[in-house]
Amino acid sequence: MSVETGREYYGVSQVPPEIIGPGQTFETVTDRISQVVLTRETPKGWFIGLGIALMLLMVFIMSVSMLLAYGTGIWGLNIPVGWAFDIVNFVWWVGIAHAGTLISAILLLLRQKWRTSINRFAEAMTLFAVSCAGLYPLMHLGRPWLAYWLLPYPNTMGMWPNFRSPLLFDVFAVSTYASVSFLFWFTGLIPDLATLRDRSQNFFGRTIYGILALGWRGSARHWERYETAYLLLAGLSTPLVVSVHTIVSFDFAVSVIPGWHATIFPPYFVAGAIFSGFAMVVTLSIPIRKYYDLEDFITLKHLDNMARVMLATGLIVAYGYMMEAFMGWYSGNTYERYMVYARIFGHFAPAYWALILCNIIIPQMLWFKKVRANLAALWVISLVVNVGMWLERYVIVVTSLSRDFLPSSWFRFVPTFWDWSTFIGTMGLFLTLLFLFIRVLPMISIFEMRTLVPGAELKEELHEAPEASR
Amino acid sequence: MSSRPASSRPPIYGLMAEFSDPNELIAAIRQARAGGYRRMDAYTPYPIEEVAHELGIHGNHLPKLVLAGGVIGMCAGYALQYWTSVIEYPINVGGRPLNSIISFMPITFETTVLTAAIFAVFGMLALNGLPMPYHPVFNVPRFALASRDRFFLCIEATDPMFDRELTRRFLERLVPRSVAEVEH
Amino acid sequence: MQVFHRSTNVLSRFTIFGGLFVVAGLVYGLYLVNSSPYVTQQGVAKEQPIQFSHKHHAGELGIDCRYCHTTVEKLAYAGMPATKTCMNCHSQIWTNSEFLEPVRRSWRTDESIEWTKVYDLPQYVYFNHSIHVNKGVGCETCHGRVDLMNVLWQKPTMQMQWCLDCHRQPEKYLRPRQFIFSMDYQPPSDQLDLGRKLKEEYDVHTRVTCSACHR
Amino acid sequence: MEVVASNVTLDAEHPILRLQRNALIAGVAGLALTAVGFFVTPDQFFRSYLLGFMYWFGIALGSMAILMIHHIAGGAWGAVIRRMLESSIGTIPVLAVLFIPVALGTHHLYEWTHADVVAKDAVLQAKQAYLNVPFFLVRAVLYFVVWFAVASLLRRWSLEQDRELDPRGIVRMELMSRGGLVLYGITVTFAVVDWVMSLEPHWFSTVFGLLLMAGQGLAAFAFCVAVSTVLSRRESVARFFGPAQYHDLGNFMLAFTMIWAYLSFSQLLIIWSGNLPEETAWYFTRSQGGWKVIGYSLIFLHFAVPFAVLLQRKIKRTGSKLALVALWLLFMRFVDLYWLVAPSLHPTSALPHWLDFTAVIGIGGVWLWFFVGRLAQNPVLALNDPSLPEVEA
Repeated sequence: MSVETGREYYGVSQVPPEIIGPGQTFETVTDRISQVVLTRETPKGWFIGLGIALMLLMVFIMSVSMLLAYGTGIWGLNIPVGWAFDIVNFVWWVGIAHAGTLISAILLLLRQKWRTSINRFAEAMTLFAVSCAGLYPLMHLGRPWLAYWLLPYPNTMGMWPNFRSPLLFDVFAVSTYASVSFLFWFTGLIPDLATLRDRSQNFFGRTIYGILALGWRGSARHWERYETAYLLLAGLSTPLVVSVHTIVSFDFAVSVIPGWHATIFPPYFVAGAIFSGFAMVVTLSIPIRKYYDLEDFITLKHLDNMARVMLATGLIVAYGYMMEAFMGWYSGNTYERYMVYARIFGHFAPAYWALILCNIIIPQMLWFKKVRANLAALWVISLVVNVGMWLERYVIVVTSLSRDFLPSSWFRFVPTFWDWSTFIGTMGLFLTLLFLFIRVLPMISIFEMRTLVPGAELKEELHEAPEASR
Repeated sequence: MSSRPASSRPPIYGLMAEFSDPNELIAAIRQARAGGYRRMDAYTPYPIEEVAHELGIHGNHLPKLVLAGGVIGMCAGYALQYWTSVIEYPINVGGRPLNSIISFMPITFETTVLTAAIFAVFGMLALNGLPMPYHPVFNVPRFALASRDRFFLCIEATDPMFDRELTRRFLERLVPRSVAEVEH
Repeated sequence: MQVFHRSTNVLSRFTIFGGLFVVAGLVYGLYLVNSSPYVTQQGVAKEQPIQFSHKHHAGELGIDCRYCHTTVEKLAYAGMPATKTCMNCHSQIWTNSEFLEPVRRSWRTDESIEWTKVYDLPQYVYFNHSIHVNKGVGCETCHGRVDLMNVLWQKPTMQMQWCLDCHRQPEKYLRPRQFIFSMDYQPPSDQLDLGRKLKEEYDVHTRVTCSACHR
Repeated sequence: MEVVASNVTLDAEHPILRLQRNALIAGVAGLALTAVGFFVTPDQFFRSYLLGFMYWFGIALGSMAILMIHHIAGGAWGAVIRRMLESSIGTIPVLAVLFIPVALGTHHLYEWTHADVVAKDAVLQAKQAYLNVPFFLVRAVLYFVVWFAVASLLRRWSLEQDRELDPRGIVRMELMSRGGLVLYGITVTFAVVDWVMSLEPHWFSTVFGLLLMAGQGLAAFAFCVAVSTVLSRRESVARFFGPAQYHDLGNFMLAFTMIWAYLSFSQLLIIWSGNLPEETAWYFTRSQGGWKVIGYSLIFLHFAVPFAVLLQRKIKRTGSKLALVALWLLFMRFVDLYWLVAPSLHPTSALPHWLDFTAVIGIGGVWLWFFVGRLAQNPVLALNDPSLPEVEA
C-alpha cells in the first residue's frame, strides 16, 4: 500500500490520487508512449518549437563567436565584478539540472511511485541543463580551448591544479554529475530502447535502437541485476546531487567576500536548486502533457506533489535569506552589515526585492490547493520561480562583488547586449536538445509505467517474497 | 513441425511458452520447477521480483562490486590529491597545510561516487553479458511482444530433463498462448 | 525478430573494449605531439640570414661568449652583437667573402641584421640572464654545447616543466662561478652535494611561485 | 467510515513504568547533587546545567518537528511512534520550568551580560540591541509560548482523534503542522543562537540553527527507537513494531546522521577556508588538546561508525540491534553538544566536570518521568492515524 493510501481512504487528500489514468493496460502504455517516437506523425507544433529553438541556438552561436573573436571584454563584467552573468547563469542552469536526478533518485529510494512518469523527462532535462551550465565556466575562461588545463594530468608545465580550490571541486563535481546523470538516464533507457527496437517499423529504427538497447531481452536474471544497479545508482546519485550544489555554493562561501562567506550556503543552495529544478519541470511538463495527450501519465497528482516540493524548498530558501540578513547584522562586522544594507536599499535593491517577490511572496500561493490544481496559475508561478532563482544568483554574485572592501573600487555592473544574448542563446541550446529528445526517445519510462497498470498486480497468494521490496 | 525423428533435427536453444499475465507466468515457473526443470529463464516486459524469486535467483554480486569501485575511487581520488599537492607539486596556498584534508574531501567524494557509478552500470552490463545484440530468443517471432505485454518462459535445451517432445507437451499443459521452438 | 547477425556479439564487445584503447591512444598521441620538436622546436636547427658558425667562432677560435653577448652578466637580455662587433675582425679578415656580404651591407646601410631567434620565450615569461649567470647556472646548462654547433639549435624543450625542474631543485645543476662560461665542464659525481653547498654559498632559493616568472 | 484502532494501554507491570520510577530516583538524586554544585562552584553549575538542559530540550523539540513531518507526509513509521513524539512534546511546560535556572544564570553564562566587558568591546556594543538580558528573557518566553501552543494543540487534536475519526481533524492537524514547522524552524534557530551561539558572542555561523535542528531530529529518532524497544516487551505493542518499521526508523537515523555530518563538514570547510579570525577562533579552541580528541572522535563515532552500521540492512530490521545503535547515537549527541557548548565556557580543559553528568542525569530523570507519565495516560498507539492501515498491511 502506498504512503498516500491511508489518507486517501479517509477522503483527506485534496486531489485525485491517481498517478496513472484509468483503463490503461500494458499494451496501451507501451503503444501510447512509443508511438510519439515511432509512428505518430510529427506534429506541426514540434517543428515550430524546434524552429524557435534553433533560432535561439543561432543567437547562442553568434554570441559565442563574438566572444571567441573579441574576448570577454564584450561582456559587462570588469574588476571587481569579475564574475557576473556567466556565473549567474552557470549556477542557474546547474540548479535547474538538480531536479532530474533528484526526482529519480530520491523518489526511487523513498518508493514514491509517482516519480515514474516524470523521471525520464526530468533526467533528460538534467543532462541538457548541465550541458548549458558547463559552457559558462568554459566561456568565462576567456580561452575555452585551454579548459583542459583544469584537469589533473601530467603536463609540460610541470604543474598540478590546486586541489584546495572550490573551482577545481566544481570541475570534478560537475563532470561527475554529468557522467553519473548520463549513466543513470541511459540505464533507465535500456529496456525502453529494446521496446522501440521491437516496435520500430523500419530498418534504421531497428538498427539504431537495437544498437543502443545493447541486446536487452528482459531476462529475469538481467532484471535482477538491473534493479540492483538502478537502486545503487539512485543511492549514489542522491548524495551526489546534494554535493554538486554544495560545491557550487563553496565557490562563493569559502571566499571572504561579505554576502558570499556564509556557512548556510550549502543547504540553502541545495534547496534553491531543487526549488528551481522542480519549477522548471513544472514549466515544461504542463505544456508537454497537454500537447502530447499525456494527461493520463502526468496527472494532477504529479503536479500537486511537485508544487508541494516547490513550496517546501522555497520556504528553506526563505529561511536562508532570513539567516543571511540576520547574521549579517548579528555579526557586528561593518562589511557584513553594509552588505545587508546594500542589498536591501542599495543600487541593486530592485533586484533584491524582485527576488523576494518571486521566490518568497508569490510561491506562498501554493499553500492553497485550488492554486495547485489550477494549471495556468501553477505554470505562471513556476515561471516566476525560475525568474526569482535567477535573480537570487544575480543578487548574490553582483551586489557582493560590486561593493568591494574599498569604496574606491566600487563598480556598477551593467550587462551588455552580449550578456543577454549569450543567456538567451543557451536557452536555445537547451530547447533544441529537449525537442530532439522528445522526438527520438520515449519521454516517459515505458517499462516503469507498465508496473503501475492494474494488470501488473499479482494475486495475493503469489506474494512470497515479503522482504524483497526493500 | 517436421515428421523427421527428433534426433535428426538440428539442435535448438530451448522451448518457449508465451503468457499474457504475470500470474500465469509465475504459476508456470512453479510447475516447471516442480516438474524438475532447472535451466530456464523468464522474459518479462518489466521487472517482477516474484519471477526472480520463483526462478531461484537470490541476490547478486553487484553491491560488492560497487563497494569495491567506491573504495577504489576514494583511494585513487585522495591519492591523486595527496601525491600532487604534497609530493610532486608542493605549493603554499594561503598558509594551508600541504595535506589539506578538509579541502580534499569534496573531490575524494566525487571520485568515489563516479567510480562506484561506473562500476554499477558497467558491472551490471558485464555480469549480464551485454551487449549481446544477437540472441537465440529473438528468433521466435512472437518474442517481440516480450517488450510490450507478454511474458515468456523458456526452458533451455541444456537442462538434463529437456526433451523436445516431452517438454513441449509439458509446456502445452500450462495453457500458454503459444509454444515455440527457439532456434540457435 | 532477430535484428542483428550473430557476429555482432563479438563485434559490439570488441568496439566497446577497443574504444577504450582508441581513446587512450588518442590522448597519448596528443601528449606525444605536444612534447615533440614539432611543437617545442627542440633540436631544430634554425637557418640564419648569415651562415654564422658558433662551432668555428666559439669552439675552434675560442672566442668568449661575452665577446658578443656582452650584457649577459648585467641585464635580463644576453644581448645580440651589433654589426660593429662583427666588423671588428671582418674589416680585416675575409673582407671579400661572399658569405659576409650581408654584414657589410648592414655596415654600409646602417640597418641591423635580423637574426632568427632560436630561444624564443613567450612574452608572458619574465627571464633574466644575469641572475642565472651570477648564481652559478652555466651557459651550457641551458644552451648546450654551442661550441660544437655549426647552426644553432634549441637544446631544451623550453616548456615550463623544464624551467621548474631546475627552479625546484637548483642543486642539480649549479656549478662554481669560474666554470659558468666553460663549454666542456663536467659535473662532478657528487653534484648534489656540491650543488647544495653552492646553493648555500650563492644564496640560491627555489623559486616556484607563479609570479617569479609571470610578472 | 472505518475506524482503525488498536487500543493498547500500558499494564501496571510494564517495564517502562519501572524505568519511570528509576528515572525519577536518578533525576531527583541528580538534581540534588547538582544543587550542591551550585553552592560549591556556581559558574560550573550553570555551565553543566545549560548542557544538560540543551540535551533533553533537543529531544523534545526534535520530536515536535518529526511529529509535524509525519502529519504532513504520513507513513507507517510515524503512526507507530506518534504517541511517543506527542508525549515528548507534552513535556514542554516541564522544560519551561527547567529553563528557569538558565534564565537566572545569564550573568554566569554569557559574557555579553557583563557591562564592563561590553563597554570595552565595539562588536558587543553593536550587538546590544539583540544581546541584552531583558530581550533575551522576552524571547525565551515567546519561544516557550509558541512551542507550548503548537504542542498542546497537536496533542489535544490527537486525543480527539483517538475517540472519533474525523477527516477534518486530519486536515486540521496537517495544516497546523505546516505552519508549525515554519514556526519551529524560526524559533529553534533563534533559541539556539540565544542559548548556545551567544556563549561566544563574537562568533557567528548562519548554519548553526540548521545544524542543531539536524541534531535534534537525530536525537528524537534515536530516542523513539530506544523507547519502542522497551515498549515492545509486550506482544500487544511489539506486533506494531515489525522489521519494516524499524527499517524506516533506521533509515531516518541514517539520513539524519548524514545531514548532521554534511552540515558540520560544510561549516568547517567554509570557516577553515575563509580563515577569518572572528570565525576560526571557535574552531581553534575546539582543535586544541582534549577538544581535538573529542572533535576527531565525533567524525568517527558520530558519523563514520553509525553510518557504516546503519547501512546494514539486517541491523536496521532488528529492533534490539537498532536500539543499541540508537543508544549509541543518543550518547554521541551528548558528546557533540558537549563539544559545542563546553569549550566556550572552559576552553583549556576538555575533561568533563562531575556536574556535567549529574546535571544531564538529573534533568533527564525528571524529564523521563514526565515523559513516561504522559505516555501512560493514553493509548500507546495513536488511534485512527490515517497511516495505521499500512502498519498492519
